[in-house]
Amino acid sequence: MSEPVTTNPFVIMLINMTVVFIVLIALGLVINLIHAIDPTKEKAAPQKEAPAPAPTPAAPAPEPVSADGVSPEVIAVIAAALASYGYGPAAIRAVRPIERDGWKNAGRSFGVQRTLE
Amino acid sequence: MSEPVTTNPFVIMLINMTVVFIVLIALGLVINLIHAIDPTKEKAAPQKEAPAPAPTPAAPAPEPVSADGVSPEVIAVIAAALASYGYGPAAIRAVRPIERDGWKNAGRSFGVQRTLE
Amino acid sequence: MSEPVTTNPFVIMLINMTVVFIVLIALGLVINLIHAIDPTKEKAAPQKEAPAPAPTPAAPAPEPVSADGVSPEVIAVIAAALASYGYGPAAIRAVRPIERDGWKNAGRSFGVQRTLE
Amino acid sequence: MEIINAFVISLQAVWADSGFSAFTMGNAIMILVGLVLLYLAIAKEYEPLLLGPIAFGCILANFPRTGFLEDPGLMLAIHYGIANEIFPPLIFLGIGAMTDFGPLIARPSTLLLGAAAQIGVFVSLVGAMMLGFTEKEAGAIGIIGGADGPTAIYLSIQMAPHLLGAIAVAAYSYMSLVPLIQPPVMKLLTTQKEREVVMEQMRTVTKFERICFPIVSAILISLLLPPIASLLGMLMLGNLFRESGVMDRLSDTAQNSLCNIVTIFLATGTGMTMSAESFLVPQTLLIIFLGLVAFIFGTAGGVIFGKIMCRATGWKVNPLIGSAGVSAVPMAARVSQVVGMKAKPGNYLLMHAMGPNVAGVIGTAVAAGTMLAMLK
Amino acid sequence: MEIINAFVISLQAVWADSGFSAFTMGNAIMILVGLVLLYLAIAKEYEPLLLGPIAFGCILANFPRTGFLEDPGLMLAIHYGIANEIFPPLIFLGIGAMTDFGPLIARPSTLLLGAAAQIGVFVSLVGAMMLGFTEKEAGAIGIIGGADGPTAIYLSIQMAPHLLGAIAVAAYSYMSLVPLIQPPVMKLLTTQKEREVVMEQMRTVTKFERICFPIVSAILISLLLPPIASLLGMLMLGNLFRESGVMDRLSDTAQNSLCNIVTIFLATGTGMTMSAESFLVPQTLLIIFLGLVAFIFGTAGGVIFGKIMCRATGWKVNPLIGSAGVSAVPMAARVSQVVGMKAKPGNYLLMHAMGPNVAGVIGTAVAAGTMLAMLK
Amino acid sequence: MEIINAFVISLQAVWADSGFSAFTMGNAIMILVGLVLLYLAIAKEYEPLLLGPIAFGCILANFPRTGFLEDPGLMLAIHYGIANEIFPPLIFLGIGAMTDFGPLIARPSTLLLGAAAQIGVFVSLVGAMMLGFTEKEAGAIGIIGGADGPTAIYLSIQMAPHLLGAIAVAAYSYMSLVPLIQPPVMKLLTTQKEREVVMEQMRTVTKFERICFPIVSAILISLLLPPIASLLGMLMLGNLFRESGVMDRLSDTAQNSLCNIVTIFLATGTGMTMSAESFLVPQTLLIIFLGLVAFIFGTAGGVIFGKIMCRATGWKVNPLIGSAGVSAVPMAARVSQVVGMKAKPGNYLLMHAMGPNVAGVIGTAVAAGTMLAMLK
Ligand code: NA
Ligand code: NA
Ligand code: NA
Repeated sequence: MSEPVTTNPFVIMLINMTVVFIVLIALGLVINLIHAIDPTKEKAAPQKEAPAPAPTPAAPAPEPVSADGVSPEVIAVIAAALASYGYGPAAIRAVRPIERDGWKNAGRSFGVQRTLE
Repeated sequence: MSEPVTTNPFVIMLINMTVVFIVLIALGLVINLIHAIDPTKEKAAPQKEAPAPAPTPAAPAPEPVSADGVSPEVIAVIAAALASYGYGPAAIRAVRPIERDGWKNAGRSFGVQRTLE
Repeated sequence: MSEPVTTNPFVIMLINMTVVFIVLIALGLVINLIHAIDPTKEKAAPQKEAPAPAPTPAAPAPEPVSADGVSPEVIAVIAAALASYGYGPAAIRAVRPIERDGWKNAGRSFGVQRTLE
Repeated sequence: MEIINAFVISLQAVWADSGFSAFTMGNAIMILVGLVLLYLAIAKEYEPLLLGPIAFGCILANFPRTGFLEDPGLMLAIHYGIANEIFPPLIFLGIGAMTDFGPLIARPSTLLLGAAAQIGVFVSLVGAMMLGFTEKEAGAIGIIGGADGPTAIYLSIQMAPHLLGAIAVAAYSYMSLVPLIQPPVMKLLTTQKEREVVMEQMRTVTKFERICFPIVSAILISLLLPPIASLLGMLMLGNLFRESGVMDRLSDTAQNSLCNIVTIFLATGTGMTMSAESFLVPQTLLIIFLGLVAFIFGTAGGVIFGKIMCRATGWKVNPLIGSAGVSAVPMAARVSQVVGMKAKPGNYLLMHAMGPNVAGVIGTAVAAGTMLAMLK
Repeated sequence: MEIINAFVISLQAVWADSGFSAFTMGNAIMILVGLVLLYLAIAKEYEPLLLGPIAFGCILANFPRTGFLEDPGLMLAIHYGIANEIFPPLIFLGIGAMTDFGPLIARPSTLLLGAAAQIGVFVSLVGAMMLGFTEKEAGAIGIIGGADGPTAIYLSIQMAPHLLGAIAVAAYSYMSLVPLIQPPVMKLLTTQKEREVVMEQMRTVTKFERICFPIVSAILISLLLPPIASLLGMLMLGNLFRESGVMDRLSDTAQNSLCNIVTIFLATGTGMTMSAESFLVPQTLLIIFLGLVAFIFGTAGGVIFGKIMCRATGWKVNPLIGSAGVSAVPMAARVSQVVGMKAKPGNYLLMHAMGPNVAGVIGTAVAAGTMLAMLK
Repeated sequence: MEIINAFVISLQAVWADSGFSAFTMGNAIMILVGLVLLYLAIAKEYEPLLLGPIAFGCILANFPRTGFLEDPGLMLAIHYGIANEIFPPLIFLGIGAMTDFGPLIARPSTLLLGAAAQIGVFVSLVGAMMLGFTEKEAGAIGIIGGADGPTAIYLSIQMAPHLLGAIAVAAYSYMSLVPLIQPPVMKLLTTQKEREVVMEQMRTVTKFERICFPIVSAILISLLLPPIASLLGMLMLGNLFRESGVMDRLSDTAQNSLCNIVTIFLATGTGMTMSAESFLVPQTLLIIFLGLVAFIFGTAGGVIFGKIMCRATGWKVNPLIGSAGVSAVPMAARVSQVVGMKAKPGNYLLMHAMGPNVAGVIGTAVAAGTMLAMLK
């Protein structure tokens, strides 16, 4: 836009905020759409019911001390967030179901070198 | 070659394959030459004889699980390859003979910082 | 200086060495100045007296073998240097006094991700 | 005799060519500014990874006669990377690889809080325009309220490069002050009852959703706002590295070695734009003031929208999570958590606040894109 | 009233400047192509480290009005690195540091298998020329059969940059499909008796040989074929880092942080060349077809030459290791191993197949050099 | 018939375009030089991390017709980084992050030893001028005596780029030979009594001092000598990363991934400047000779000044620590330690010698700055 329509600050503010809301609402709709078409969600649904009777959110676990100073808190946050979704340590593993046949597994473990060829 | 001699695809194929073979054969000759002049090969020769009575190749060892996903298979391949050369775990160490005097050793352990001066 | 004042090598040497000495002496003065204004030095002073009766410098500790080849010697040097300043392992910790309130600590542990926002 | 003469003349020449002979009061003050910023970075731990090199760069920039910005060399190469917006998208690649968008995906309504908190950006823009800044300058100043360093730098380079230093310093300083700035605003705008609202657990987020999200949002936002396609694209590429589960090597590099290398260059180079002429002007004080205004209004915007959502959902949303919409990940979310805990011990808001918190990163990028589309 | 007017006009202007208003059917199809490639990369694990960023780059390239290739910025900087062949030699530095040439040194005759497998490259070149591609285009297409991504990219940039995207996608896709493509060809061309050949142990390789090899082969091949001196030189420098035993720091960096950083740039930048105009043409389908032809003929060439060597050596060479000559390290060697094991359990061919496998990397680089010398 | 004809002509053309047909005796000799340097780097472990890639770069540079310095590509990009002094300050960033200036801060008088050892630089400069080199060339040659690779490369690029290869090779070779060159000089110039001096413990250095030192010395030296502001600035920025305690991520990256990446480029690129025309000249032998002179006189200068300090302090300084002033950190300090131990077992000089050792790094940078200010 080489020539702005208005130089009134309040109009600029209004227009910009409107665009921000429109874009983020559109994004929200898209997230709902992804959830709606998600072919993997059925398995997770019953898991969600189960922990409902215990609505108290998990207490924050003692924070792990990370020697290199890299984001121990972030790890805790993620763990806590996962815990609140109804995942226990065992359930977390299930997030990335391993359903590969032998070949794909082989490919995966060979991946590092192979992929750079 | 700004002006190709021929545009006949089959001639191009023939010439290119010939060059590829010539270059790789030359490389093979050079490898043999390196082997011939190798001043360190005597020590290894008797070792090669020893495992001959047991021609069954070493069974592949259980693959180490590498947490970071970086080429556990490759490590296994290298280990297996070494095993097939007649190296046991002890022999592998001998590949890089440590024959340094005190100063050089000192230099080596100091190497990291020193070499960047 | 587009046109050098002199082309006499010895005069060049003399002038250059003089400048080098002037600059490094100035740096030395600045180091002394830093020491003079150092608001944290009182705590360390008595510690310096204590080890005086034992002027024998600490014997070099057995050098730790570092598998990755990264400067084990340098670590030893630093440790030895610290030891010679009168620090034991316990004293070393005191070099960086931890005097933060809860918020700052929180900020620190969150630092990695936060600082890149 | 000749030798002594040559000797004296040479020493005089070295002195005449030294930085001291061209040293200005402006240089001295800027070096002091650099030292104060270093103090804040190291002793007060204000965003040390960024403010540290920025401060050092500021000091370096104020040595006369170094030729940093004229002669070829490392400093000119870094400057080139700054002037051409090469570094901020690479930082966003790393941030994407570090960010867990799960809480946002689980409760997309928190995107509204991330949008509402951008009001700080635009209030500050209005204020800047009324104080006499041009529209472009006002936009760059306003983005301080977004609490997103790379976005602020990206926008400033394009809209007001002469203000880059002041804007970056203000943005990173206030980000460190989030735990001081936000709680009073949050308490002022909420009732005890609101602060005590307990939120229910979020739903499970599948791997499918986590993988689709970065792809789809990159497409949607880049199409809507092409000026931020490289920023958003890299953020979402980094997040895809993280969530795909098959690109861990790239995710690790994006978060660590690449991110750290670029941080050194970005921060030092940003500091090196802080010349006396561009920084020691009255506008700098206004920028710092407007930055504070932006943070306060952003916090207020998030909290007030949180109150609306609280009512709209039948007291299922705690308005305190709205303040996290300014981003400053994860500091602002932690502030929500701490204020919530004070109102009702055991009310664990952290993971609920992470939704608006990461939404705020996207929201600020969108706000920057909007301004680039409208004002540039 | 005026406000509403300005408001509506502004929103229209933002929309008019958005990507949607310039969105073409070509863009839509290319974004779909990118999504399909992402699916292959993530769900099917087809070379995810490369195909993932390529696919994402393809999507990015098809957002209108981003100005990626016109305005200065990260994307233009990456494009510069692509257009000037800066990245492939750096990837080869890392590959060199990862590669164990020991099996090749122990049995140099396997170089012949690595040479024979290049027949796929040239069969594909012939096919491409007969289908109407120019000589340069045909050479770039043929190199898909080399199963070496960086070499394919290096050659394509110089001989047919408009085909880069299609060639890279075909090369990496077929590399992932090696376990599906090769076994039928291998079984068809060999007898049960041949497949059961047990190979004897390889001789010991000394450290002296391991160190001399990269030096001498860099000298020999660079002198014979100057156009690939930077590619071969970096491969062998990386291998020297690995084998010297005194440059482990550099070897580690070449394999990890540097290699990963360059991979991100190379792959994303390759994807960003995939514009609708250059990719959505009938030739793309032909390229994909010719790539498959190249893989099949390369496999066949290796196996048939393996049969010759089998006879020539008095049944001391199992022809199945010939197929590994297409490179795709170490996938193809593993295919040899698996097919061999099926023919005779306990017949462990993996280390024997590593010789032709790494020879195939050199062979493809040599083939690229020959074509650059003859056709460019 | 036609096919055979085309075949023969094509093979002849490939040969005519190969490097062999343009190979000169100079190329052959330089490749031999590269092989000798590789031998020294790998078998003798002379600074392998630097001399290894330098040697390989030297070999690469002497392949005819590669077009490395004419055609765009990785090699030209590396060359650009060399020609514009981009890499040495980045190496200094890493060195700063690796260096403990504590011993220097504890005993600032050791700065004088670091200054005195620079006499080798200027004796070599005088010698070079008397042997017919220009002033700039002589300055670049003299800096070999500083035993600081990056500083030598930085100065040579600016003062005598055609001598870069010879100077870098001489500098790194002699650095490796410090344990052979220094002890005879040290023993010759000291008495048994002097060598037996036991030094008292150094005082405590506070964190405050450690943090102030890099900041203040960057300011002081950059103002006095602007031509080395980028070198000194990066050294001290790296040291601040190390000492601040709040920038460990950046310190780690500066020491490791960034430093290693830049080392690969710097060393390979330095080697690639070693063309036959610039290296195979009589001056190269003179440079190697003058480098040895510089090391010997630098050692002597440090030791003699150490004797002066010994007397001035009432036998509280062991003159053997003076030789460490040539830098070559920490080799030279270790030499002081070993010679001291031989004179009196249990006399642990290492930490005392670290002061002049790190002072020598600063001293050489200052000497380079002085020469750039006076001679350039
Ligand atoms: Na934000
Ligand atoms: Na190949
Ligand atoms: Na020195």
